[in-house]
Amino acid sequence: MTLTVSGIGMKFGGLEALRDITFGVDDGELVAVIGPNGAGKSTLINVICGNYAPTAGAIEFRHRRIDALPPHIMNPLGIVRTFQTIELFRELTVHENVMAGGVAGAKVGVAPSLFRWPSVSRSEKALTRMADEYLDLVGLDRRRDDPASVLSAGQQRLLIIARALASGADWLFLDEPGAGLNPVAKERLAEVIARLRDHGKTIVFVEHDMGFIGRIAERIIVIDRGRVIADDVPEKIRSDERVISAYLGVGSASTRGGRKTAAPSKRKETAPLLDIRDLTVRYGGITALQDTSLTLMPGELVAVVGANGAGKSTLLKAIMGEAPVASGKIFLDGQDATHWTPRQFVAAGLSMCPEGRQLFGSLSVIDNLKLGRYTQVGALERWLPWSPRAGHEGGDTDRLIEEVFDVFPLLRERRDQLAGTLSGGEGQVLAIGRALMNTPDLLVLDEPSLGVAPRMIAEIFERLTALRERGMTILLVEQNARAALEIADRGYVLDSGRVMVEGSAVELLESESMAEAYLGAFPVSGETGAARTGGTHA
Amino acid sequence: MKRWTGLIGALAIVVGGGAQAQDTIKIGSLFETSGFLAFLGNQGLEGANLAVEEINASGGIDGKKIDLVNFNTESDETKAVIGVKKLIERDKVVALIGAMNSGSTFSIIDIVQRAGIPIVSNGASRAISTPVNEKKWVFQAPLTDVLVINVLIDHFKEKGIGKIALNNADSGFATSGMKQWQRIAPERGIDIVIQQTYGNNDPDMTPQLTNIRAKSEVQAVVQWGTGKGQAIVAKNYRQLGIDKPLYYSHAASDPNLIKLAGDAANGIIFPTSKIAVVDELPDSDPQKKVTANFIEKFKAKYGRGPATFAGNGYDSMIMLADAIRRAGSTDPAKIRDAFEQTVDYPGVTSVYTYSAVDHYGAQPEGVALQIIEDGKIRLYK
Amino acid sequence: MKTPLALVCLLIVPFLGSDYLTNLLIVVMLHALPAIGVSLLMGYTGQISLGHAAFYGLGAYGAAAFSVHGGGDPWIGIALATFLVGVMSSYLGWVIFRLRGHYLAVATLGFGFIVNIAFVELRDWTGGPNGLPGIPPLDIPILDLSFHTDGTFFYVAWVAMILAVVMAQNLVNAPVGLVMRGIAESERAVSSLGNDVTSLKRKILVISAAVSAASGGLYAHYIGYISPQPFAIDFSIKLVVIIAIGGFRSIPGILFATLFVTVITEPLQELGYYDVVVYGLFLVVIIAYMPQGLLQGAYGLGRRMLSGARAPAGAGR
Amino acid sequence: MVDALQFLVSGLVIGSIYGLAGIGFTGIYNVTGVVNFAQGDKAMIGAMLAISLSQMGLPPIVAILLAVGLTGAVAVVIECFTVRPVGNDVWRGIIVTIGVGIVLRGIAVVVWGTEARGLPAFSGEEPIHFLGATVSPQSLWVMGITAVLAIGLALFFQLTFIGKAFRACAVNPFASRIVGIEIRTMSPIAFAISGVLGAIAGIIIAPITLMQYDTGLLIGLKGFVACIIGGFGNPMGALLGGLILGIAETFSAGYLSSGYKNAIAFVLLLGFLIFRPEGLFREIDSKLVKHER
Repeated sequence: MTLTVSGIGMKFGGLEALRDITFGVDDGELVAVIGPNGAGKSTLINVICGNYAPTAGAIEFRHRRIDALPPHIMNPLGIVRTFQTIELFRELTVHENVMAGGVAGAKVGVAPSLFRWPSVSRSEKALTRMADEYLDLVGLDRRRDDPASVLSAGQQRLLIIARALASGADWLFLDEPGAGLNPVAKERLAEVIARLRDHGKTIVFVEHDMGFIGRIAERIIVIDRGRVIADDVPEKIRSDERVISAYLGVGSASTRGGRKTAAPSKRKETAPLLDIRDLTVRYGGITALQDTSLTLMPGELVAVVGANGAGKSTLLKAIMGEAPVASGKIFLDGQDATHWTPRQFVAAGLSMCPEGRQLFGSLSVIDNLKLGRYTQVGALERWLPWSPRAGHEGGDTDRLIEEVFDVFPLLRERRDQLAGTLSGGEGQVLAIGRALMNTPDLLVLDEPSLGVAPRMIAEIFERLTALRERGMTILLVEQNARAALEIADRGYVLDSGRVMVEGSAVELLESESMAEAYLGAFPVSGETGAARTGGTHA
Repeated sequence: MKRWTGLIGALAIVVGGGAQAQDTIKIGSLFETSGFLAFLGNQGLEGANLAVEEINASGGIDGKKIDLVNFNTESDETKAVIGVKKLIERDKVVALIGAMNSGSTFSIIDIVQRAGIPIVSNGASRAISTPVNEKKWVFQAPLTDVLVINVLIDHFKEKGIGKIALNNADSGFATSGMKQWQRIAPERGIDIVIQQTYGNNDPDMTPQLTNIRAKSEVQAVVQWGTGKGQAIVAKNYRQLGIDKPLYYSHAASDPNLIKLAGDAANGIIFPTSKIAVVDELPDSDPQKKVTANFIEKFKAKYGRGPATFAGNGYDSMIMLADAIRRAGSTDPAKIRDAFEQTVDYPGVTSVYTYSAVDHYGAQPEGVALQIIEDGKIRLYK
Repeated sequence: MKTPLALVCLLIVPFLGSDYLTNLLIVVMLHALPAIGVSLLMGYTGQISLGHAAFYGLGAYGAAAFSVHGGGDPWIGIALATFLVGVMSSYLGWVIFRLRGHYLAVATLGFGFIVNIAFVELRDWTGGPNGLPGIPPLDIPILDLSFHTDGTFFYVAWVAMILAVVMAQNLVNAPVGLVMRGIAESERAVSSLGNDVTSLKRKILVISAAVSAASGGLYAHYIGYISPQPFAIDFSIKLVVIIAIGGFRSIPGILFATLFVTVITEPLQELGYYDVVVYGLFLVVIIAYMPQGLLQGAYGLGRRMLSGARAPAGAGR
Repeated sequence: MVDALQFLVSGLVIGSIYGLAGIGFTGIYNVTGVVNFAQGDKAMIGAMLAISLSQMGLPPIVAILLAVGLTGAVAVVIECFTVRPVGNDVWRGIIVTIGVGIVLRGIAVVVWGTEARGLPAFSGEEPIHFLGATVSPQSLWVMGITAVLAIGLALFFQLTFIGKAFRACAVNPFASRIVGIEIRTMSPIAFAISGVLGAIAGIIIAPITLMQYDTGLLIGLKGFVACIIGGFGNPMGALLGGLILGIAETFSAGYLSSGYKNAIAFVLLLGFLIFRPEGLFREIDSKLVKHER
């Protein structure tokens, strides 16, 4: 093995992002690293490429320990990476971006450059030629002299690959090279990666799009909760039980029971609380959401499921006024809320539990809860160090806090602890509690199971069921599709920015199309059906 | 390309446009009307303008009116260099006055020396005009630190004070004063027991004064500084309850000192020109008439009383005009020679006598010890 | 294309017979050097500096001390001072480039203050606040050249400026220049491509400091007298104003801006302190509303206004 | 011993001045992440306004309140026209506030000239003796008001909704938006508060330090150093940082060369920036210090 990763662990404060990661990669391999959101994939790349020094274990590359080396030393050894966030040199032209990639390798120093020694001109010529070659390779030769910032997202992704190649390293670590790309661009990307492979490059890439991975990867390493849970050829991975659980999640018996007894909602009688019509959202050139429609009746619990990058988070951003809506409408309780600010949504009774919890880490639990009430508090009360309405009926912050404590007793014990010191599950509970402080009509949760221990997931979902029974309308976005659908009334399956299927939760749970949205796009035709069946029956 | 040549062209036109009519005598001044010494420069310029008005009202010099062109040096040395070149070349001035800032003056000495234009500097550091053989074209009008230090030491001798403490700011003026004290005091048998420095912009000087207070053998404290710093020292001095007599430099004639320090200023003794105590002067004093006249006209023109620095600008201008009259020519070299022959000229700031070996002019008899009593400056007796 | 021609045209200035104009342009050219230095560091490499006056001052004091106290040849003094400032700034870079953003800005500011306080306090070497007079003018005895006058010193300043412009242009146009601009945008991308970012920043700082120091040395021998005041924090900020007006990443723009700032304050200073207000307003307006610099900002503004007349407002959104 | 005590007392007074200047930074920094380099100049403007208004014959307390209010308003104007267009660009934020400082100083010269001005001390000049050390009554005002403001501001951040919202913006802007806190409306409030704090600082120190157009610059810088020592964004930290700085200065002025006293501040500044950039009391701020390689 040219690269051996043995026993790597990475801790950030109390958080263990990676534990005991062990695998190896040989020259010329094309390896995909997959795993649900928050599994530790990017951290792994950061550790291998020298952006972080691991807290345990060792990495060897070409028989040399590299686990404490900074990135600029890695590169001459043959390792280069790209970033999820692209990190383009936006002020340079396309061609200059690629040239910039080769500067370190060309060893043109600062001092010779000042005097433009012949070596500088020589290397400049060489770099120009090399950059042209690589642009040709990734198919950007026609955009050579354009400013890099005007390229489409897909072209930018290709450009940073060309730039990485120009550094001369032959091991490429690509962090989500396909993120945000449309199918056509992804096709191009797949072609380019295949071409690089033919040129003898070794490629390790992190991806979410299973179809994409299935098409090009020769080997897949699956990471979940900081551990390698599978490492095999795509055919095997696709039917690996642990992988499927990691992606689709595991249903919890208790919530399943709860759902069955849940009273049917009164949705038929009233107008929808949330009504999204033909919503399209674009970031720059990327269409993140396309003509998506969704309705939510009062009292319903609706789940939106789909793989990473399907557009779930964008949908939620749009209903918090945080996404650039290109077309379509959002109605909240009959009002046109398409261009509202987050504050307007919150004031209108919508509460958001964002992905990754987004707590105020250096504030106490109780302060986090209080801030959940921010928009409902009068101007006077905001400026006073005590609540002037203490003891009054209704709208009283302290009473609401007690109510949240009743729902989540563990928060009461931790009331004065700083939110940043809570565990993942406790933090998620706090995020939900904070959202409840707004006494919302509509509670929106984004990936509440992410980074949460299974026992806590079960408890959180149980609480959500209880809230629904008390008449709260809930929109639940989940990667853990099974758990979500088990407590939901209805569900929507998103894929590549569109609603692929919608229906009652029971229907969806049985349906094959859901699994397809996650894993089904492995183009291993013929076997696909069997694989799917095997996948969905947990 | 266009903008460059355009700019150069525009500049050339500006430069070429300085054609002068011969019925005026152009004199350049380098007072700083902005920057950190603007409060000095503004007054100097006011005094100089008053003098010009007075001279022109009485018919000018041989029928020619004086045209004073000021260049604001912004208390900045690079600007002073630009300014002096502009005045000499574009405005074709025949003589220069000004720059209150010693630094600004230092930076232009070489230029006036080379150009052969006499300058009457208002900077107070004696190094400006010494050694005279290298500074042929440079004269000084203010009281120099050497002069007032000697006056103070005369006074100490009289009072039997032999041990003093010196507290000074870190400004150019104060540092120069400190150096002169350290040179002159031992020569004349005065022992500087302790010397302390404070920052010009410091908000509090009690640490320095506490150290001075600790030296019980000190008989008098000498404070050398300018601006608000010396007001803060006065306040801190009283606050610490130091009961030794407090002497200030000639910069204490700044009327703002009394305003800022209030009661704490009472009892400060300082040597300076007689402008503030003109009413108390005996009629025999040669400066009495000229000073009273100056104060009256200044008040009439500007609606408030003048400070020493205004008198300084005024003196420079009057003496320069006198030298031009005596030279009977606007030839800079002749003006220089005539200026060097100024003898016993009673000015507002001092009585001036210049010579080939003395370009700082001011004489000890122009200096009077004064004391602040009840918020007023009185002649010290 | 146009700028080189304009720079060559400058050579006729001393023949226009105006010491004033010559002198003004000497000051502009001497100030252009540290401005170019700041531009390399701040504009191209994205590392803020509020302390460049210190390098300029160290160059001036170093060169002056060498010839005044040591009686050495001024040229050697300038070279030595430049070299030592370069070495020192390399160590400084090792320390300060652990910081970024506000902290880097304030660290450079603090460095500038400390150096200026040293100029005031090291009286034996610097003359303290009263400055160091008697700095000899430059000459080349072998060729019987002396640069006592503005007309002759002009060419020294001109050559220095041309050298700085050419070297700066070489640097930013060389492949390394691409990486410099990369650092300003994404340090981690640059690092992953095999560049030692800290080392590169330090090298740019060394160049930037050295060019400032060289200019300071020339300034000292030109004026013949130095004091701490021209090397105070105000000058550091003036350099930032200059590169802001010049557009941060444009050597010709910075030459123009240096001229502009020096010339614009000339008529304004007659007004007393209004010049400072105007100067500050320039800075605020450019930074807040014209992030591309004054020239491009004004150009863009004009174009927007013109196109705004044609298209209804908001149509471009 | 008496000398040391006097140095300590003087250090506490000066330290309070620096701390007071420092806490003005914390409000703005907490919300917007902007370090306002014009903070010291706001103190100068506040003091100058108070002096002018009281010279116009207004009763002192009215003059002071009016000056404080006006300075707060000026701060809001500054926020709207300079800081807001810049957004969260650190680099331009620094330069734009430097520019604002230049403009404020320039305006001060145009309006008030370059001469120093003073306010009468609030309760006379009769020094108070304490174990051989003396303080002026105004120093007690400074220390008292500084302590009250620092504690008050700390309580404000701890106890009120709006104060918590300020901290929330600093900790997690995205989450702040999610709960309905708009930085757009918080930022002018923060500037107003810091303007008011600055003006109060300028007014109560004016009888001691006296005020002229450029006094704010150095005091603002020292306040900034106090913040670095105490940890940015923490009013109590700024106060303690100021006290440390003040005592360091007076002791070095008293026992070492007094000329280098000003260098002490900047040596402390560089030392803290390099060896303990998070200050004494605060968790490290990842935006400002390099973590990754």
